[in-house]
Amino acid sequence: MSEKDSVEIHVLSDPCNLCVVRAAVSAAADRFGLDEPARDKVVLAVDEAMTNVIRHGYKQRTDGAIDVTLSRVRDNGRSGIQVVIEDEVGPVDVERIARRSLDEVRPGGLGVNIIYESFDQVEYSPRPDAVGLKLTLRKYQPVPRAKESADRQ
Amino acid sequence: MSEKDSVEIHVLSDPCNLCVVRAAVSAAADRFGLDEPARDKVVLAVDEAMTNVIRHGYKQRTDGAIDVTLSRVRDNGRSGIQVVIEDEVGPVDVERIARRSLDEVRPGGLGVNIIYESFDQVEYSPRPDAVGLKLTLRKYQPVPRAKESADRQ
Amino acid sequence: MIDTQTIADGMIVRVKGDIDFSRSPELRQGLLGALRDGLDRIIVDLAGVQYMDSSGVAVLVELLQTQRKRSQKLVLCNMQPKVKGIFEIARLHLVFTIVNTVDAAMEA
Amino acid sequence: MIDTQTIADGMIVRVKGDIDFSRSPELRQGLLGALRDGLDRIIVDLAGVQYMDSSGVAVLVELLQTQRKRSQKLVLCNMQPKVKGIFEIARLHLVFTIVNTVDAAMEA
Ligand SMILES: Nc1ncnc2c1ncn2[C@@H]1O[C@H](COP(=O)(O)OP(=O)(O)O)[C@@H](O)[C@H]1O
Ligand SMILES: Nc1ncnc2c1ncn2[C@@H]1O[C@H](COP(=O)(O)OP(=O)(O)O)[C@@H](O)[C@H]1O
Repeated sequence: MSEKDSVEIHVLSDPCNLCVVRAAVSAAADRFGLDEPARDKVVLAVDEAMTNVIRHGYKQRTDGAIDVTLSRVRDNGRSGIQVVIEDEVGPVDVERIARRSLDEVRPGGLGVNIIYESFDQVEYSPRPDAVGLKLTLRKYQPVPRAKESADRQ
Repeated sequence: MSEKDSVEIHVLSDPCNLCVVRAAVSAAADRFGLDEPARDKVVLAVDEAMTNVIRHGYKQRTDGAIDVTLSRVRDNGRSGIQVVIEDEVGPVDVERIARRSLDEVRPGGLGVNIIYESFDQVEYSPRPDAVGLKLTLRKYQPVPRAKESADRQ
Repeated sequence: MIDTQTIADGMIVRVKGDIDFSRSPELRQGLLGALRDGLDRIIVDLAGVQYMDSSGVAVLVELLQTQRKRSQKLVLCNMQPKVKGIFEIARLHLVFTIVNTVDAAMEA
Repeated sequence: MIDTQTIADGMIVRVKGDIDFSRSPELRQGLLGALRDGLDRIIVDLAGVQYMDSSGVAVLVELLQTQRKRSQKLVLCNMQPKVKGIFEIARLHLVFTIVNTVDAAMEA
């Protein structure tokens, strides 16, 4: 752990742990400068990503390891949050993780869409030695267009 | 990590991490059945215990490791939360960690009092090989005296 | 997690608590288990739901599809702001009938 | 973190945000730095403080002691429930003058 304001969370793949991770993510996003709408998106998308690890990665086994690391990132003076979610499900084919079109109304297939809609950067990658999946998510606080809207008045 | 609903949190000893740990502790305590007054006490006391690790253990160094493990405990049918806080400050003399009397009004000296007032069980112990301090805290949801108060009406 | 109440042309289902993947299976069982022919109108009152993820939304989509297949109605009401958020991301706010109050849901 | 406003016999200090050990040093600097002789009444308005730990309480105790040494007053007002909790555990709710509103603090 390199950054002094990073937080690492280890849980098992039981859905009952989702609420604790959501609370931690929300508090970290707040500290890293995200406003409430941005925080809500980040919290929902992390929930979706963890749920996918539980459902698709661990096939609903509740004893798999999930590591969530929260840290601050910066980009062009904007502050943001990076969330890294790592599992130990073994080899994964990241090509198969894809968004479906939202035009069709059917249950399921929303999670990956929500993740891409909510975060500015989304990267699925296999972990070294085929240990499992690593998902890296970054979201920056949108710059308030205070100047622009002031100009318009 | 043995229990499927345990949550392990690793942070460095920077006070800016307190808020994230508080949020996680509050959500875990909620899930383990503690009502709001009990949760508030637990959150405050964990904050105090971590602050003590930062101030007295790491002498305000911000790069020391702190591990917080949250898990469910049960006692006589009551559900509760166990919080274990571990540091790597080296040898500690747990005898020196003591409550002061609250009769005297002066700044400081409240933390350990709050920890003992808030939790049902408090145990300070040295970690093996003098790695640091281990603090084990347990708090159970007080049994509602529903029957008794109903009888009184 | 859910309370049901019979009304003239169907029923009102009141859902309580955050709905994530730890609770959506139970919600699914409760909601789909309560279904039967002749429930012309199911009103799902979401006043008590502050948070819902896509696993909860999937249950409601399934319920909608079942009702539609039977030419029966599903109306959602009292949707809280954060829950509205996920319906919007999923572009489902235009697919569901969503109204503010239970009273409006009776007429929808 | 703090806003100050001058009043006839002293000043009002409005504190904002949760006060834990990440912010209490700044609070201490702000509060003690604003101190001077002749501030017969300092009112600390805690309406914006939802949470405080003992490091924040310690700052207020220090402020109380300084004011008392100068025979000047410190009044706390608009204390939120969770903050009241720590004052009670520390048995300091009887030591401080704590009133509900800024208006009451002017008269206390
Ligand atoms: N963590 C993951 N591990 C493996 N496969 C995944 C993961 N996340 C998503 N997928 C794949 O991507 C598909 C789309 O996921 P999603 O949009 O969340 O919808 P759903 O989970 O309802 O199928 C899943 O069906 C699955 O095949
Ligand atoms: N984690 C710790 N490591 C080492 N010493 C501690 C720790 N926690 C408490 N102590 C000792 O116990 C004393 C009382 O702590 P506390 O009641 O929190 O008041 P304060 O921190 O204001 O002194 C401290 O002054 C310190 O000597």
